[in-house]
Amino acid sequence: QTEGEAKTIGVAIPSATHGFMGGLNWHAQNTIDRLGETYPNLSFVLATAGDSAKMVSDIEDMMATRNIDALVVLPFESEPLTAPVKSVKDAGKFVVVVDRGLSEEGIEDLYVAGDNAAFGRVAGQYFADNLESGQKIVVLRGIPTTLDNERVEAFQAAIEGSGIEVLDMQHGNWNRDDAFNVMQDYLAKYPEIDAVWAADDDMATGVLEAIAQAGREDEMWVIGGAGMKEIVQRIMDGDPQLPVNVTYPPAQISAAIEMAALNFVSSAPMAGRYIIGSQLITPENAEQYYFPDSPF
Amino acid sequence: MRRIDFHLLGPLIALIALIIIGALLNPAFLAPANLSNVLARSAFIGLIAVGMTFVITQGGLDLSVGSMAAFIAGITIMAMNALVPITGVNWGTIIIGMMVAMAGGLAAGLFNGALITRARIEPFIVTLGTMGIYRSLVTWLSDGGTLSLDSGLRTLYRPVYFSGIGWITWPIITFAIVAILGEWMMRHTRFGRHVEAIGSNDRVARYSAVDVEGVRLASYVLLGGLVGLATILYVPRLGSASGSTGVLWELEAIAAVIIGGTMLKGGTGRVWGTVVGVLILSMIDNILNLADLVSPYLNGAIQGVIIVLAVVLQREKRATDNR
Amino acid sequence: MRRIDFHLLGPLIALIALIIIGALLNPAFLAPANLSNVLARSAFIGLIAVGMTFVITQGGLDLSVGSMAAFIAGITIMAMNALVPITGVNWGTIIIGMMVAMAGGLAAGLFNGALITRARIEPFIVTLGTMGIYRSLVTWLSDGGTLSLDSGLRTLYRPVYFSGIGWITWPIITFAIVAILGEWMMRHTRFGRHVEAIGSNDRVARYSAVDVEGVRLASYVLLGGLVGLATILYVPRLGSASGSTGVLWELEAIAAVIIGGTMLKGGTGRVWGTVVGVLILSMIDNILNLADLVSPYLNGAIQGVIIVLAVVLQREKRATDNR
Amino acid sequence: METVLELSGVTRCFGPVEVLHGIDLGLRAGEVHALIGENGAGKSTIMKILGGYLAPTEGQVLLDGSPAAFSSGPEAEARGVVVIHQEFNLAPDLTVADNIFLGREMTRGWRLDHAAMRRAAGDLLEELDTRIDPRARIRDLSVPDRQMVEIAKALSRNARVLIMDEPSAALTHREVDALYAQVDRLRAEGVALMFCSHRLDEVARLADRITVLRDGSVVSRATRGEMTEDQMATAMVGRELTDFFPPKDTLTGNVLLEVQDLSVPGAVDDASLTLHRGEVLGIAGLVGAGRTELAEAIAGLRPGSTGRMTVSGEAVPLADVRAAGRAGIAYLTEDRKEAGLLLTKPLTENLTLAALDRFGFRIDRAAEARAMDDATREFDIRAASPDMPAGALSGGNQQKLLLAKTMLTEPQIVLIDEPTRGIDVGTKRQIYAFIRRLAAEGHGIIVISSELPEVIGLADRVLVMRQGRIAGEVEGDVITEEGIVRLAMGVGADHHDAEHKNREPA
Ligand SMILES: Nc1ncnc2c1ncn2[C@@H]1O[C@H](COP(=O)(O)OP(=O)(O)OP(=O)(O)O)[C@@H](O)[C@H]1O
Ligand SMILES: Nc1ncnc2c1ncn2[C@@H]1O[C@H](COP(=O)(O)OP(=O)(O)OP(=O)(O)O)[C@@H](O)[C@H]1O
Ligand SMILES: [Mg+2]
Ligand SMILES: [Mg+2]
Repeated sequence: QTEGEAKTIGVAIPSATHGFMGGLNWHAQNTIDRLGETYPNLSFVLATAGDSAKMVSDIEDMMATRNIDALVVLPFESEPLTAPVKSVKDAGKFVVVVDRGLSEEGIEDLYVAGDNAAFGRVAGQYFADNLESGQKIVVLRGIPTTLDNERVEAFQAAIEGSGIEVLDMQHGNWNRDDAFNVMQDYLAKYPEIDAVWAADDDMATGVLEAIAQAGREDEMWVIGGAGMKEIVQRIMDGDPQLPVNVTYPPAQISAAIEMAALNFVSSAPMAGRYIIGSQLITPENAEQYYFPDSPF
Repeated sequence: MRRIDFHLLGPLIALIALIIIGALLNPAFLAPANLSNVLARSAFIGLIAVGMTFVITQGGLDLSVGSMAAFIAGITIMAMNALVPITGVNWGTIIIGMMVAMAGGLAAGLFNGALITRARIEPFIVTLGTMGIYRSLVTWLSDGGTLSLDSGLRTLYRPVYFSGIGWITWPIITFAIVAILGEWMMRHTRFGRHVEAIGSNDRVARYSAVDVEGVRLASYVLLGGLVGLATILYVPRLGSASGSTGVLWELEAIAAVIIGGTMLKGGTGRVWGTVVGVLILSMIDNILNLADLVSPYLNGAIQGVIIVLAVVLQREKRATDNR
Repeated sequence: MRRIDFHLLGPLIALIALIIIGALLNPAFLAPANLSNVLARSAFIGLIAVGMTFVITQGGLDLSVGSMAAFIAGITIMAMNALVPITGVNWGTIIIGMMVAMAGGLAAGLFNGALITRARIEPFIVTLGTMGIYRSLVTWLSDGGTLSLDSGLRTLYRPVYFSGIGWITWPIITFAIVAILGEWMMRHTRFGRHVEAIGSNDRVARYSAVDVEGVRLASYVLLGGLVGLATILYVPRLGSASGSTGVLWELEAIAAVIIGGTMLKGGTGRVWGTVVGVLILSMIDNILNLADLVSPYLNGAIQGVIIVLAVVLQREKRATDNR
Repeated sequence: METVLELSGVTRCFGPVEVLHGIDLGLRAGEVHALIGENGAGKSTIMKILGGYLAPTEGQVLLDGSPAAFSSGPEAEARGVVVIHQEFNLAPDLTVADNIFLGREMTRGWRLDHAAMRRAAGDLLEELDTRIDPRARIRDLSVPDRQMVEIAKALSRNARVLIMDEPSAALTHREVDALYAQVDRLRAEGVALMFCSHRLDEVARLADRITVLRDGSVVSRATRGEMTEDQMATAMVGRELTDFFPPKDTLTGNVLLEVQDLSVPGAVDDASLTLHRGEVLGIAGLVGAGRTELAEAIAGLRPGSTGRMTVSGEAVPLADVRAAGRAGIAYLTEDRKEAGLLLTKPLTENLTLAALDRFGFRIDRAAEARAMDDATREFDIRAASPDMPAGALSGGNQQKLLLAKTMLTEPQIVLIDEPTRGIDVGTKRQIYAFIRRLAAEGHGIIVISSELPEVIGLADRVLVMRQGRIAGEVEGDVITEEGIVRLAMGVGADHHDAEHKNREPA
């Protein structure tokens, strides 16, 4: 560990409006606390934003008033954040982009991301492998965003040709209550449903509750996503209603922040793209995805 | 009477029209299971909207109810989880949790009300402020994630949301009782009368020996208590609370009140209009999910159009009102 | 005059206190670069809030401004993108885009205003409806994603947000001009007088041969036009629009108006109070970024407390008002 | 007789202005005390102090001889001191019965006893000889009806001391008689009464004791029979008043306004009238006869009105205020609080509101201030400052401001509903003279008044309305009280309605 000069790292992420982002926020804060202790010469600025405009403002503030040396950003949306992040880069700062790519290649020094297409594809593959042609599924989508589109498109591509019938796709907004309502209505509308892709474990929680209420637990299984600890637990326990899950680790932000820190405290220059693929969590491997301390 | 009926017909007609449309679009709409779902879901907003009717009628407003509900759900869950090791998994613990929820609601209502009546700050600002405060607190308590109820307690507590008398579940029963009591309070008690008088002209009320500040405060406390009650029914449903619980409930509750024929500027409260407004709002959602529409992206637009149309029916009356 | 000054001091003192706190927390706060950022950012909400002041003063309300801005940004971007192949990447295209934004804003304002004044529906309901409609439409137009401006045009258009006269960028200049014009209109023109008269008692205004419906309509159109103008400045900043653009701007704009001393029930409009309110709101965000506070989860709570405190200072006046 | 409520050395300031200077005054049980004085003399202020609504700046209020520490009106009311305010104090969204019992609702257990309250309200209104439905909403009532509700509300309080601030200003003679009967009854029951009025005949008829106020000081006191009406007027104004009504030296010109078959649904049926230049046309009738509706319809304020109307031969569209305004028609409302003035706005803004287009695109503040000065002088508006809110003016001065506001639009045709409501005798004379002068200048004037002497003294021609129709016309020397009342009550008409049965023409 070098006794380096003082550096400031700015971290801009979306605020904790749903489970996954909550987990991400938790990991970000945890990592910052940990690194702050390990490397006293590093200081961190964490800002959370509820929309793109606020995130751009946060980045402007970090530049104008906190004099940051590096920026770790999970863009709220790709397009609007591209130019502001580019100007941070142009000012000679070290830039790490997390999860959602910018709309222009090659701005960031370091790219750490989950793979949204893989997230949809892995889930879709499981459906294609485990359902007969003609079996029926329903889908709950997230908040209408580009990444939701990517996931759903990949999912649809993966089940293409399997003969699985998608009965309906509505937005559950990555929210338990909304997903509960939508699933109740699906159950009222469709007498026959064989499986549900809830695309997110928060939504899966609501979906399971609605299915339990209708007493149709034996009829269908549910695939969520992102590996929430309660869900992983149930997979470990071999719950037939929750055969598998697809990872989309909120801890990717930790990796990103750590790498930004290492850029200053170690001599090795950090660069490149780190794509954390989406894995299928099965009862067999579930234990390694179980983090009981995380709030997510 | 003759006049009032006519005025109330507006939203009622809209509700009936919605029910007919729903039934035509999908026969499953009228199945008891679906009706039970829709009514039970309406109960949270419904309870809150009944309280909101009093607050709006006296000339106030409360934007904090959604985050207040999230916050109360959070502390209720935390309280029950903390109690489990001591009192064990039993109804005693749940009842203490319920008491925490009620007490929390009443206290939060009192806090809003006291700032508004004692410190004399505009209700819009006070409750905008407390909205941010409660929302932040619950996010902070849950560390940005979700607060989940102990699973043993959950199993025990679940029937409070899901059971009842046949398909008429407890939330539906509670909502019905509160709505009837609310309507009765508004029409037939001194409190209701004073609420209307204050909203109509607070100086007149003050000159008539009405305890204006007291009644105002009481309306916020009542609303807070009903938020607490709504939380008691909400927690057993999913057993969790997070920063995204109850987002925009305030807007939905206020919209229900106004669709029901209560004026935003106060003076006349129609609790049963509010009930109709709540049902209209939750039926729209239900029907949009049951029907196959062009694009789910457009749900919000259809919702908007229906809300406006539901109120257009009230317009005629007001046009003639306008001397 | 003596009375007005005293009343306005409240938010002004709060603003000055915030500036002092900001400067103490971090000397960079007062650097031109930071002030330029904060002021330029305030411009969007600021322009909208100036229009909102007129709407609220006449006794109305507009909840749709945020989604209206998103929708107008969407169609502006689509129009410009569609034009690029025909007219090319040049200022002509951008000016046509600006005209689309203005026309869109005026039309959207006219639509709200017409529903409110001609069809006589409560402004709360009309604009709640159109809020849902515009939000849905922009989500639908962008297919759930983001509408992005052609990158050539973006480069050309960017200086409209980022350049200006030194650190005083165009948004700041526009906001300043609109604020001064707005204050002037409210104080010194017939329109402003009529707006205040209608808000304080619309029957008196009608009996005084004021064109009540016309003025009301005009206030919504004015607000729509200012939303269009805000969009013209917003598009070069982010070069995109999506379903999450402008979320909660309405609440922020209304809050700024009320913090500035305009009453929600109408009757007295203080455009320059609104400007102070807007600045208070955006400085709070800025200051929260200046220093490391307990937890970003609690930002909302701090914001809430400051908003309430800023208004507490106005309280004294109202307390004495209340004989 | 014992003194129940008393002011001793009371002064009152509003800001730097002292409006009452050392008032001593006592109300005795079983006695009617009249307080008279010019507009702005301080009558309402005294009554508010007596009723606990305002605190004296100096001096004391004594109840039964000991200092009464009322800190609010309701507190005073609990001690039996009840005030009927000059401005209405009714919640517009509540019903008549709700308002009468507001704050003192009758209950059965927890439940409001609607039936009992309705019955009690009905009885009170019956005693007052009105036909107001206890279930009607205040916002749907006419101004006089609201005043009657206000009186009923006060009567329901079983007061020891009843203070009435111009209770009769908004009433027609029919209700006034009912009011007098109540006053006589209460006096007999030993209630201490105080009222103020600008109708001096009423003062002479009712008062056992008179206190005359001028500029915030008591200038003279008298007991029943000690003062004639002329002496009262002289004491109030401080100089002799002669020739109450100016001569009707009218030279009637050509037709200015012609109205044919004007109907307002539910209020006016097929009314036709013509108004000539230089003419003062009176419209008389009982409360609810539809006079206000007719005038409002002519001024374009009643949507849904049908018929034809021409001004100087040019057709004017109905139900269009602005068109009527452009044709030179101006209407001065009887409902000055709800429809006339913006009570929270400064006097100047009120004055110029209807005529703003004459002050330029950028409102010329200096010109506005000049207009305010002129109006203050011409209409003798007594105000501490042109920046004070209109609601802080005394009632009569509000009326003068309203008149000034209407005249600022320079109308050709002026419809005045209750021109002198709440105006003192001195100013009344000025207003009558002003109306005659307008007529002489070639304007056409329509005066609606519930004070018959006013109609008789002022009008060249009087239309009498009854139940929404024009029942007849009296002209020239035939304009007498009896002639008007006969038509107004439908005496001689075939059907017998309530009014006819209940009372004979005065
Ligand atoms: N709230 C107030 N603020 C300032 N001045 C006031 C206020 N209330 C009354 N005044 C002033 O006090 C004086 C006395 O008013 P008051 O209402 O007592 O007159 P009044 O004798 O009742 O007249 P009127 O016959 O016109 O009703 C007036 O000059 C009035 O402008
Ligand atoms: N806003 C209103 N809504 C419904 N009815 C009304 C309204 N205003 C008045 N009325 C009713 O219309 C009828 C005519 O009332 P109006 O006030 O015109 O009588 P008026 O002859 O002008 O008497 P006055 O001026 O003394 O009240 C009455 O029955 C009255 O109660
Ligand atoms: Mg008076
Ligand atoms: Mg009348």
